[in-house]
Amino acid sequence: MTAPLLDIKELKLDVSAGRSLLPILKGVSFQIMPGEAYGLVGESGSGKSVTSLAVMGLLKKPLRVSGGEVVFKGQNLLALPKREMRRLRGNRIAMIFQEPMTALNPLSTVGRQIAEMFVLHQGKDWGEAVKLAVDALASVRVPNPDRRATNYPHQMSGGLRQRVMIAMALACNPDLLIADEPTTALDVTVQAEVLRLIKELCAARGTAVLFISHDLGVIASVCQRVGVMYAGCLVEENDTALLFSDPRHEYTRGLLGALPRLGSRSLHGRQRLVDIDSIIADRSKLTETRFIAPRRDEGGKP
Amino acid sequence: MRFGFNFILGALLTVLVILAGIFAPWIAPFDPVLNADLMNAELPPDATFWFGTDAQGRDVFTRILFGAQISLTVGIVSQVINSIIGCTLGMTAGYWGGWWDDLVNGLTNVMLAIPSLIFALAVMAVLGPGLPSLLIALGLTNWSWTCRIARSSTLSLKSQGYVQAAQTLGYGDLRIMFTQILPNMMGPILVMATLGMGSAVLSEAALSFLGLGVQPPFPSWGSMLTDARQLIRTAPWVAVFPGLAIFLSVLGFNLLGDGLRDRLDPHMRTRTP
Amino acid sequence: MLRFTLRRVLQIVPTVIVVALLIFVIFSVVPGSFATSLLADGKRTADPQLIAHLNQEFGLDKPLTERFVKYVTDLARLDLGTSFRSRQPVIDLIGDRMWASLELALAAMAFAVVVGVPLGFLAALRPGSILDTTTMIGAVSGLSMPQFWLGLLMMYVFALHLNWLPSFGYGDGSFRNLILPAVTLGVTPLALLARTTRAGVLDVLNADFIRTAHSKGMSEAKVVRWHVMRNALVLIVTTVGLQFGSLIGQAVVIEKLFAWPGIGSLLVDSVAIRDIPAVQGTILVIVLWFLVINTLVDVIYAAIDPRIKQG
Amino acid sequence: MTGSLLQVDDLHVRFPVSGGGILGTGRRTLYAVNGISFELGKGECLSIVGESGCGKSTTALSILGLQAPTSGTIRYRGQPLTGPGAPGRMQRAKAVQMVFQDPYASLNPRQSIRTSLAAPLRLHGITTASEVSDRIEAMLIDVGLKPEQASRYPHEFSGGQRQRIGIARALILEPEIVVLDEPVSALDVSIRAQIINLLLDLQEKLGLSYLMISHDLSVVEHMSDRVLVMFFGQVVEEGGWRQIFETPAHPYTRRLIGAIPDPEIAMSGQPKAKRFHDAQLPAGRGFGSDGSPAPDVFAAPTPSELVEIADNHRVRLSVAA
Amino acid sequence: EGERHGGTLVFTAPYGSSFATLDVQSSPNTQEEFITQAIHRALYSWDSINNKPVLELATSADVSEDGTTYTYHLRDNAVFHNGKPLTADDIIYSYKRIGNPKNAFPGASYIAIIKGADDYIAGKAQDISGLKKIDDHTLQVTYTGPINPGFSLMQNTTVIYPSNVTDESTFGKNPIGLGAFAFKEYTPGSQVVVEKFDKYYEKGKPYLDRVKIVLMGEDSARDVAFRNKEIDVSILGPTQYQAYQGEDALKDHLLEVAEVYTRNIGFNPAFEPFKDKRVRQAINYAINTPLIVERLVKNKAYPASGWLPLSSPAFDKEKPAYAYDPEKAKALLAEAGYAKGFSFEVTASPNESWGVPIVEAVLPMLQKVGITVKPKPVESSALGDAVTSNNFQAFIWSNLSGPDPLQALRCYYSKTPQSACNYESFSNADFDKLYEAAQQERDPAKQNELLRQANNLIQDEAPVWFFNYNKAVMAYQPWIHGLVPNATELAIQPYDEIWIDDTAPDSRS
Ligand SMILES: Nc1ncnc2c1ncn2[C@@H]1O[C@H](COP(=O)(O)OP(=O)(O)OP(=O)(O)O)[C@@H](O)[C@H]1O
Ligand SMILES: Nc1ncnc2c1ncn2[C@@H]1O[C@H](COP(=O)(O)OP(=O)(O)OP(=O)(O)O)[C@@H](O)[C@H]1O
Ligand SMILES: [Mg+2]
Ligand SMILES: [Mg+2]
Repeated sequence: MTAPLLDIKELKLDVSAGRSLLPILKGVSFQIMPGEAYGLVGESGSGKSVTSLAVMGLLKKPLRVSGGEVVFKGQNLLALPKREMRRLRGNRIAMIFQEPMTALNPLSTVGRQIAEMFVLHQGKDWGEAVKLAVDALASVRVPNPDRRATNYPHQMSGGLRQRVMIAMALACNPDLLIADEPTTALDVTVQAEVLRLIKELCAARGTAVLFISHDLGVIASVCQRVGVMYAGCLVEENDTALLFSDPRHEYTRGLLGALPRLGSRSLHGRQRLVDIDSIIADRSKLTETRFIAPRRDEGGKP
Repeated sequence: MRFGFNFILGALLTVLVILAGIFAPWIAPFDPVLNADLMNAELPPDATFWFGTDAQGRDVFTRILFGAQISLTVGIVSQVINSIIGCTLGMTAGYWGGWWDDLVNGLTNVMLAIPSLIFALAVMAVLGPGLPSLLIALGLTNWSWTCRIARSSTLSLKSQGYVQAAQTLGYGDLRIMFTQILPNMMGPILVMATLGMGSAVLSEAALSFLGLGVQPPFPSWGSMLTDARQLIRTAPWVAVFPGLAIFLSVLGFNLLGDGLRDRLDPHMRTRTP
Repeated sequence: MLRFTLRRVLQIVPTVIVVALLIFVIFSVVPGSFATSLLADGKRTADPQLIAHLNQEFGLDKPLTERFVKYVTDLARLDLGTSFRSRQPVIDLIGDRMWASLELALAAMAFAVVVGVPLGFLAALRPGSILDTTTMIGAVSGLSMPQFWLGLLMMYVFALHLNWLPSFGYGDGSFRNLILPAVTLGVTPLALLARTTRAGVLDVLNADFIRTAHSKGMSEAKVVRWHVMRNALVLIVTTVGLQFGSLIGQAVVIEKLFAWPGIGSLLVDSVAIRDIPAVQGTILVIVLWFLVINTLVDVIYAAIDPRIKQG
Repeated sequence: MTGSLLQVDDLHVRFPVSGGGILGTGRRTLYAVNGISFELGKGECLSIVGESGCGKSTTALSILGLQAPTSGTIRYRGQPLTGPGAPGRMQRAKAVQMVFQDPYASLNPRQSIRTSLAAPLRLHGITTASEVSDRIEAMLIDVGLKPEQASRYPHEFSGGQRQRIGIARALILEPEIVVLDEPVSALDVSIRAQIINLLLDLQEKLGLSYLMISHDLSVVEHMSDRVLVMFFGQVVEEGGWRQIFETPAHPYTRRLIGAIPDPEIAMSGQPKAKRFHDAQLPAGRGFGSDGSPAPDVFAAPTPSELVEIADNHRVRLSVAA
Repeated sequence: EGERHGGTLVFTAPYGSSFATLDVQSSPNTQEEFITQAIHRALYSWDSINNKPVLELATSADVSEDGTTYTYHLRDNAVFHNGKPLTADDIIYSYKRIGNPKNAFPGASYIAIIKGADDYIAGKAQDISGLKKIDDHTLQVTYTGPINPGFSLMQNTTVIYPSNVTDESTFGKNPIGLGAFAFKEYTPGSQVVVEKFDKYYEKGKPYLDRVKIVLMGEDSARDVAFRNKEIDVSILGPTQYQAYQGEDALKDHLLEVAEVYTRNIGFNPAFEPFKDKRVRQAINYAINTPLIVERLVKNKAYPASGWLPLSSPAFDKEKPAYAYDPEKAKALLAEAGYAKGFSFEVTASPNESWGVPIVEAVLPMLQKVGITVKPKPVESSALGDAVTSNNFQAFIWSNLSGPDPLQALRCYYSKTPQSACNYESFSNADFDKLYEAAQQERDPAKQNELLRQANNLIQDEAPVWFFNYNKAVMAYQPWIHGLVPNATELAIQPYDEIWIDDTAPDSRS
């Protein structure tokens, strides 16, 4: 069995509110294998985003890691000096965010914002970096990349902006791409294109993906393995197909039943949707049981 | 901690001014106007005259207490006028849009372009010195910022579901403005008004300096300070206490306003001067 | 860009027209007249003939409508009229004083920018630090002090006690004379700038794209240089513009106190003696100045922020 | 279908947009809605789908009277809701109500739930205190809330509960038609089902007609009787839910449905077989556009018409190039 | 006594923050007198020592029998700054310019004492018939009556300009006069610099090389500047007067003079209570004037006993002022039917010496006799308007009451219109008789006696509350010499008499 690319061990996170500490993550562990696409689902506020930010080392003030390890390629990121961490960030671990509009600097051309990656991590000068940025834009299939590179974010549509984010994230061929709800703000048709892009590019480059979403459909179409989070705990983890066909945790089951599935009405007629609260007796007990399925050896390709 | 130290300090100072103003007639040891005995002129602070006496032999402490009434009146009334004008124009402009909006915008731009002190100066020149003119002058001067805030708040509130819901439920425009929009933009307006109270007190002082403020015998802090500036070497207490009163009360209003802003509308920080 | 600039410049026109009308209306009902104001100092006895004569000469005996028509037609020819008091064209009076005003405004603004912006910036980068707290307390205090009071204190401290600087006046236009009034005048914009810069930088620092920048592995210094500065600049420029634009008007008190020969004191003096053409002309120039500065700011703004030109 | 309750006929909405010209006073026209016609029957749920900015909300707002249409007529039970003889807000309020997308923005944070619900009743002449509170109580129970919660303020409720309150407010005047603009898209996945169930229950219980706007095609499929597919201000396809989801004719509709990520893929390991069969197009006709490249919103759309290709299944065709 | 040549005097003009124009003939403002003194000369000038006008540009004048025609023998050594020697033409030119109907110059009313000037000013004549050039240095002037023309022809608005300047508009920017100093430069709103004129007609004068007249209106700022030795003279307000008196370094360099202004509260007889003389007297008794002068005005004034000031030749030293006697005041009020008192408004400007602060001080005193006083604040510029339009119950003001007593008492002559200077609409047959007699009287001693009686009559009638006669105080740096106590206006000093000794700091030498 190959060593995991990212190994999160018993990650604990607190937020200090006044004098009291509020736990946000209560010991989350999971691994991502090289080249694997790993999905995190869960309801709002369950701690998906903070997990990803912890990996990036981007947690801000009231939040702080209170225990556990984030091992990336054998190094514990949490113990890494700032400078080392900066060298990894963007270069080996890259991230794309939900709102491509606000995640890009409105006053800077997209070309420059991509070029920054080459300047920062490959020591290129600006001229060269901008040329590389055009190539990067081309690689995410932006038409007219050289003209687009001189555009400002507001001159682009949401889909294009998200492509820019992807180009930026993948500029240095990172080992791990973290995507936090990258398509929530997009139209379905655009979403489909962006998802396809992420899938294909990462597969081609062997980049592992940590994909966060609360849309099970999206997760299913991208990821090989899925973790379900609830209230700061990873309550179930399994290969995607197994998770969908045989959800074992109450919450996962509720989640799957709660959504109408395309085509099911024509097959089975209109069926009443599952009301999570009606099948779960006591929400506070949800985190008491966890189902973490062992990995199958081959890992699989996205 | 929900309120910072600054906010609490601001609130304390403001409450102090308010208490001083309200209870002046009871706690002041003397009459602010009639208790003038030239034999007592310019006495330094002592057990009888806590803050000393002024050139007319009046108790400075008493006059500071009564001055709080004037300053509060100036601050509150001018800001109420400001807010009423600003809110009415801003809210209707934002809500109805169209030519009315253009008109209000134009007017706002005009008012912004005339520096407020100069506009107040002009209005005071027309109305003559005195408290009522001052209230009108300051009330007419600074509504443009309030108007802008009210307008932009209205614009954003207008697209909120509950305003649209009110429309579909059959509410009339005025009812919507008063029950749905106004209460929800009171936060920023309150902040503006609180900060405005500080600048109104300062404007009163500046206009006093230019000979156009609240006129004696009303003990306004601005005119006390203006009159006392000659005495700063010989009888510093006559100048120092009104100066401190202005400084502390304006500081109070400002800190309170800042605190409210951070609480009510953190994004306003960058929207107003 | 050119089109944007042109558009903003043309938008000044209606505002100026409305302001002109507004001040005409205000000063047509102002009590007292130039002729009777001459009696103000009690140093002469009233002379009804002279008063009538002066009123006649300045056309104050004419009906309001006639005066209005003259005012408007003169304005249309860019003629601000003739000062009652000095019998010179108002435009000359203003011209004589403009430089002193500009000098004072520029110096005050330079002081405010040079001190206020870096302080605000540093305060924002270390929120909660001692520097931040003292800067912000200082800023609120600066905003809470009557200007003439502050000026008087400065005068006593720096001119009288320390004897470092001349206390008043324009002197021979030397820089030393400029320092005290400029610093006093600069305190308010300084405080505002420090506060807005801090708030603006904090806002930028909290923006999503800063998180993106950090996620690229950028150092704090580079984030500030590459992404924070320019974005915060937009807000700083706006504040600088608003302040700079109104500074000439705000300088009234300072000019009186320090006997500074700017157009602010020209205005106050003219109001005091009801030299209406001079009052109207001065206010118009002050307003025009404000509008020009703010137009300039808008143009700079548009140059910094590509989103503006389009909207 | 028991006769149509609402008829929309050739609705056009255009927005004058400023910009352009030396002074920036030049006006351009944004063609937001271009000739939409449909009928909504009693007890029916009609959904409008389409991408962002295609004019769904504008259509809904026109029906609610919040947006004056540029031309076209809207009739409620045969009575025009637009034009000179249109009823005022008060009368309209009893006919059409709306549930908003964002449960956080749709309740006045400064009014208690009771106030929010009582004010419209009072406005509409129900003034006796007991009747008002009775109706509020009944309504709250209907939407699954406890009557004693009425004195609370919106911030004390979760998103799902707020959406229930929003629904209660829409129903308190007993309208026949309810416009649902993305009723569940802002809600967390786990509570969407509750709201969808609630809406379906209420429809059945009260005989409501829904006009639903949604991006989420699986929700649309689940709830609708009929579906309108909109594209840049026009209806490109219209039909019963089965027709649209099983035999979509317009390429845009197909793209839309095809783009929906489906968990089935994960289970079967295969993309779902496309069950769409090509529709028979009349000779000389072709589809105007499949959605790419996006047309210009500032230009009037090229002429085309809706052609009925099956019973009540229409698709937009233009003269083939 | 050791006059020394050279140096720079930094003089302050304390009354405002700008000069309106350098064309002093056209300016009705006091402020411009500061430049006039340096640059210009008029036919007469004021002798501050003897308190009377004296010939300036003429060495002598022959007066005709009836006292109306003066033949002036002009100085033959007076030269304008542009090199033109003074001739009779310059005087005729100047007076015609001042009276020119197109100009509306304030000096026109002074010129009006010359025969035929009326017609000229009204535009009915081409020339002023009373002006006749005999030769270059002899000028004959006929006046409308047997008056002393000095008071009118010494004004800054009646100074003499050269007749050879073609573009009159240059006077406003580049004044040319006969004075001891020639104009050097003007920074609008800030200062005027003048330099020694070598060809000045008085030999050995001026002493100074240069005078900087700086504008400083704000008292407290002037105080700092004076202490900081940035300026050489400063006019003091009451507070500073008191302070300077108490400081060893400063107290020996104060110049005091009783100026010819009477501060007063004028009563409008149209206001019912003021119709009664007893009420007006009661007010005079009820106010402790000496106390106000001592404590509030800090002795920078002399309590007034009547209208004419101390320095007036018609002042009666024997006549006592109203005593502070509240009981008597109450009694008088009761007699007049105001035992319960009444209330009135005093229209007042913000002036510290004769404005609202004085009303504030009066207020508690009158309250004690049952009279309620309300200050009605107006701007300085609106005060004149309110008073001359007779729109007041009472006003507080400072009024010119000298140096010519005949001129000063004209304000109580019933034929003087209210809007001119009979602000209290004073009308008293006895007074009129005395006044008319004084007008006719040619013997100065007898005239003064008549005027003294008239003045005492006014004191008894009490049309005003007699407050004080101003004491003007000027502080000067120890190295300054040659200042004179000018009772018409202390701040106006003859710059050509002033010199600086060698203790002056470098910046002045
Ligand atoms: N800066 C912060 N201060 C305090 N609490 C925070 C902060 N950021 C996040 N939290 C809390 O941490 C928890 C997890 O937040 P997180 O953003 O990771 O949720 P999420 O699973 O990403 O939700 P969503 O699906 O809405 O994005 C939430 O309860 C949130 O309230
Ligand atoms: N008040 C308005 N002024 C100008 N343009 C408008 C206005 N309202 C809507 N539009 C424009 O009309 C078009 C249709 O808008 P509409 O809100 O109906 O779209 P939508 O289909 O509801 O989109 P979404 O799914 O994003 O809600 C858009 O291009 C929009 O920009
Ligand atoms: Mg998240
Ligand atoms: Mg919409």
